[in-house]
Amino acid sequence: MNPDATAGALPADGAEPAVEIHDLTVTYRTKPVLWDLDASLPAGHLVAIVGPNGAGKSTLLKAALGLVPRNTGWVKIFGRPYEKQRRLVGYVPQRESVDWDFPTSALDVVTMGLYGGLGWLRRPGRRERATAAACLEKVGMADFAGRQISQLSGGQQQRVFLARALAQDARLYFMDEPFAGVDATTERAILELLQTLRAEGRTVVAVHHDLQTVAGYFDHVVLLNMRLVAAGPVATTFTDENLQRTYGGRLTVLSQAAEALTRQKPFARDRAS
Amino acid sequence: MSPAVAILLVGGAVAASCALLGTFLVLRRLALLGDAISHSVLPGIAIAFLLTGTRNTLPMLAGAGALGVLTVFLVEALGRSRRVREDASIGLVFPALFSIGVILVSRFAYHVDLDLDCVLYGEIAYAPWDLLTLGGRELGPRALWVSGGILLANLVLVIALYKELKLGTFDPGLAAALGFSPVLVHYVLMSAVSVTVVGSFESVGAILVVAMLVVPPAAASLLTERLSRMLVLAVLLGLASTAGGYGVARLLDCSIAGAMAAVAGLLFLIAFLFSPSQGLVARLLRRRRLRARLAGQLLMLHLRESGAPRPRADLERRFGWDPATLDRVLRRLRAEGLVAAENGGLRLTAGGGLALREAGLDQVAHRD
Amino acid sequence: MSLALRNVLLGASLLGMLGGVLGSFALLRRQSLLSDSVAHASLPGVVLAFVLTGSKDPLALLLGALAAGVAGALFILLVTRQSRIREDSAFGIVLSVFFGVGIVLLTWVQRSPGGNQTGLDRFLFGQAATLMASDLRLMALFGVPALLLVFLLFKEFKLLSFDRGFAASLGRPVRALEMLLTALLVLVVVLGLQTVGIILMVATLVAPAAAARQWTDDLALMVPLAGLIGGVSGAVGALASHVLPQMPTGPAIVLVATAAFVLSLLAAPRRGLVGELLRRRGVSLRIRRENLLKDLYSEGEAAGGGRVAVPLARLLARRDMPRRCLRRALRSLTGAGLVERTPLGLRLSPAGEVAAAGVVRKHRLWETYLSRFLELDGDHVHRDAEDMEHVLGDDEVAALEERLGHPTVDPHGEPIPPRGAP
Amino acid sequence: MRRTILVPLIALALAVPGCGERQADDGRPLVVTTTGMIGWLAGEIAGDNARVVSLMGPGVDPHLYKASGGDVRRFDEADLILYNGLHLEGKMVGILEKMSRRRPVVALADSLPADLLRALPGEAVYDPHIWFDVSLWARTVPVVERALAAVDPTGAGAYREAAARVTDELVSLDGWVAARIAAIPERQRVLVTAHDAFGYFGERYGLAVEGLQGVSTVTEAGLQDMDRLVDLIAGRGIKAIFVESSVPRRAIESVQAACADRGHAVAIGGELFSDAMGAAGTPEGAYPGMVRHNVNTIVEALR
Repeated sequence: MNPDATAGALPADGAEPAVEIHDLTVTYRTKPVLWDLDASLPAGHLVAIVGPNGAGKSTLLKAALGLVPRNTGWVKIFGRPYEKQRRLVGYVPQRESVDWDFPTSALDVVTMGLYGGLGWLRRPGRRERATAAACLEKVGMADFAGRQISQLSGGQQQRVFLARALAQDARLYFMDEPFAGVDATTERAILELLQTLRAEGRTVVAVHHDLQTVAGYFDHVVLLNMRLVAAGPVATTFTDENLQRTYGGRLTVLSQAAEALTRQKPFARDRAS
Repeated sequence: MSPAVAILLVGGAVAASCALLGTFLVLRRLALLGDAISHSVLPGIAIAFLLTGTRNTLPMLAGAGALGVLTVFLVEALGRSRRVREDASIGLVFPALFSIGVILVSRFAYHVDLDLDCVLYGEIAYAPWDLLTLGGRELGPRALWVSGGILLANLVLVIALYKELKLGTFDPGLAAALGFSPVLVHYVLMSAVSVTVVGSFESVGAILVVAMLVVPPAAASLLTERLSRMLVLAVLLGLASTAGGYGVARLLDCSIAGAMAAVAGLLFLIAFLFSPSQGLVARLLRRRRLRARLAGQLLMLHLRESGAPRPRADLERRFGWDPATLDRVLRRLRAEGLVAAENGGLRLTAGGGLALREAGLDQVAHRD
Repeated sequence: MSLALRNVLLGASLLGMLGGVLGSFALLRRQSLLSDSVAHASLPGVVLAFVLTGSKDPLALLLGALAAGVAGALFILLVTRQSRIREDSAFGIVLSVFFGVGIVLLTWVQRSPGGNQTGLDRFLFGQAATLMASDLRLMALFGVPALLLVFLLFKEFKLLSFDRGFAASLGRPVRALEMLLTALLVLVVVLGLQTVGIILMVATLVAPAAAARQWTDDLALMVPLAGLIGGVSGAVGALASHVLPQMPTGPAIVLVATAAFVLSLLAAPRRGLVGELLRRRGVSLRIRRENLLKDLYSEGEAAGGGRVAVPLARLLARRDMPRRCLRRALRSLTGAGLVERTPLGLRLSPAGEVAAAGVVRKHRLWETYLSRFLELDGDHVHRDAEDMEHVLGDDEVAALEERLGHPTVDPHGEPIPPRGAP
Repeated sequence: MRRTILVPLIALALAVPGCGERQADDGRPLVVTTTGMIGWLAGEIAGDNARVVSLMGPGVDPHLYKASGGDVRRFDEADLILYNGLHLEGKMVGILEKMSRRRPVVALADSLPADLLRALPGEAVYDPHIWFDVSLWARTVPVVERALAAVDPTGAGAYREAAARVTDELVSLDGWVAARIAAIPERQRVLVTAHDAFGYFGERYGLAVEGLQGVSTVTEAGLQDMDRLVDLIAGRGIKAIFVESSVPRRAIESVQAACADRGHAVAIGGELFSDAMGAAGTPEGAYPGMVRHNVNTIVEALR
């Protein structure tokens, strides 16, 4: 494998990495989700995190944001711990993570992106609302500003979330599957948005599911499967050869062993009870 | 101050406090927390009695307040363990605490009339005469000071932390990422709930508090799509229930708190049935209109297919609708000029063809 | 054995079993607090039954309670189906409004000249110690068919509780099943009301089911287990109140059932909190130990092979972990005789070298596998693998090696030590 | 669904007489009492010189009383409020105490010397059920009379006369009760009820009193309490136990069943009025009738 594509490589331009991950291990109960991960994600790029289900992609984002406890290791954002860099980071969670029946409008949700800058107690004012409206405009949702969020389609909800991230005006964005379950219009809108962000020198780290579009949408890729498999520019890492090998064989031995362990689990995925 | 005014003010203050906090409880799926606290404070008053040997209000309130906080803490901790959901954790915590209370009273205060109704829960009917005296001066009903103070504190809390409460309720993940600790916000809210609930129990009794925490916010959620308006509406509905309930209670000479809860329920029922956007009637009407439009379009497609005017009987056979339904559909189509009678049959008008095109149905062939 | 004890033992066990079984479905359907709601909602029914019959005949009051309880439950179903109101709010509304109406009626009846109306609300607070043979008969009459029904319709109820939409798509009469399950729940609640009271009823429906849930992920096991826990809690609570003076029976049962839940919460093998805490600490320590072994081994590799002494500072620089964590991991390694302290720093012992080679071998094989078989979708090995041990157990590693064709270098070009190599 | 509740509700509103009753203010003082027992006392003494209203109607247990909308008016218009005290009326007591600063509010029990009151074991509180000891109840007559006279000095003479008559009635009632109870064989003088309200009665007339549960309605019996009670009943061969008007029958019925299982047939002696009186217009709706009913029930069953 190309040495450039291996774990821990600094970006070629030598600039300070946007995200630096060291020795990161996260387990859920006793299940390793991320294991001994070292990686460095370059600033100013669109980075796709790609990997199978359960490979720890979302967990990586959450660990970086301090939303899940880490067993070992650390994550630094532009050289400092996240807690000190909150203002530089925007987050787009998975769409299912919130209650869309909540009594609030699209504009209101976008305004929430500005709360970080306001700090405790201060309320958003006219300026914040104007900023939020501008962000909605950027994702083509200006007409829906006053709409209750449950009355939006899935793609529109996703765009509201993106507008909220825009409002955060961050240097680095973490996005959890921004393209999941959206219509073609939204997909195009998101893509344009990502490119604008890159042109402005911002960094986007997005969990991505669709292998077909990785090369078209992103310029860097992190192949994740509990451990870091490879990371680097799409051109050198996401090669035909790598993909061929990636998709080449079907796993048998381990999955059998694992299945034997985990038979009879009808509720394994239901959070509690 | 006349007794009626005092009761309305006290009831209104309690209703407004409860509606403010209840809105967030309802959105956080913790609507039954008030009821849980109303049971789980028993060991608090038992312990307070055992420690002080009196049934005075202050120690009872302190004991009940402590248990209220313990209740929300335990419910939260159980939920956080992710082993049971919030509803089950409420159902685990309050029976256990109440049972401890019953055992304490049965063992150590066997001969004392120590129960929640007689030592903790107040009665709003008596509020006008329970005056606060300070340095020999009477300063109006004590319950008004208590509930007014609680209302003021809650208003300050909700206004000051509106943004944090909203974000923490809607999207705890983002709240945490932005540095607004949702856990801290949750504990602030829950402490406010337990203080409000216990303090209001002491002024007006349990049932009114439990009802006002849930019913007006739930009704408000059917009437608006904005959190700020939901808060205001919930407060207004709470006040309306207070006033209406007092009227009913005076009219029928029955329990004031019970009547207030019943009126709140009536207001909820009205919202449930007649809310313009969410109400049952509106939903049914919408569904009917949709079905009627669909039926009209089906009929029009059929007329377009066939080209020539079709007799009514033919249509009746073709769609298998009963004559009344067909009549209704035809009446509407003819009134809108989409279908016209011709030679004892029916045909599509030009306007009807246009309507079909506008509905995006011009390419659709109506198949059997 | 005294009659009272016998009655209470039987009654509490039966009620506990019923509560556990029906409570399991309620727990999964987020209806745990339906019992609380329906129990309070029965008050107006009790008062109306008294007004209509003019007597405190228990059967009349029971029927009144049942009618109001069913009305409340139906209202809950209607509201949650036909609006955005969620279960917990609907429970709260029915609980407080019905109870409020009940109080209104009560104060009304209080004013009537008839007399004898006092204590109607005490109907809601039965006492477990006063269970009688007639109560047992009533419980058996309704309880045994209810259990039988659950047994017969287990598959349907399971489907309903797990995935309502899917059940409907299979053509099951979802609404009827839902009503039936809810009706059974209401029936048990009302039966329990005058015999054991609201509070015990709620606990009986929630605690055994929540306890059983901690032990198994399989509903077919959970339901009988909850029934068992409920039954045993009833019996143990009854015995406790028999042995201890002034120990009320109902609260004793509640506390025993709650204790069963707390025990399950802490100690259940897979979901237990204590186990998780220990495992979590174990996992962290194990990861750190393996990392240290690996580091010492690669330092040796870099120096051309063999065991070399590495200063602590260098290890710290490699790993950048808190000194405290490093020390603890090192203590564990030296204690196991895998690492030796030398004046120049830390060094693998001969045994440690073998262990380290094993760790490095596993890791590099694993890495090779992961980079070669980056299966997208359909590959559940990590998600389902239970813990580190199983992900990297010896058998799995051997099979992995076989599968990978005995590679000698990992994707980064580092050599993979052969099995058993020092 | 709501209609199913509303219809009978409305029907009831029309059917229950006395709802929203509003007697014209005829210039006579309005005396509001809490319990029916006090209401009887006040009514007898006041005669036609004052209007007497009891908050707690017939058959209402003061422990379980729920205030209603009309109470607000009754309190507001009252010229004199008489209540029992000793926490019988729960939280209402605290409010009545505060009210006493502004207007005539009198607690009957507070006027009794403390050594006549039953101190409850281990606690610094007293048993409030003073009316069960008729002689003690008679001692409250002057208190009521003085309170009435203070409110309505013009009727003082009438009140004094009526008070003397009531005192005589109560004293002879006291004697009657003592004589009736004496007809019960010594060994049988045990009064078993569901809850512990008959302490004064037992002390005055020489009966041992046993309850299944404590005074507070929140207390619950344990199985051992049950066994203890059954042992006692079977051991002493007690013939009858009693249900109370304000406590569900089932508790006592299950004691009966447990005794039967032990081979001791114990009858349910009848229903006693514990904290309330009977329906208005019946003999039990007045204090002496209520006492006679209780005593006759007890004596018939235990003799």
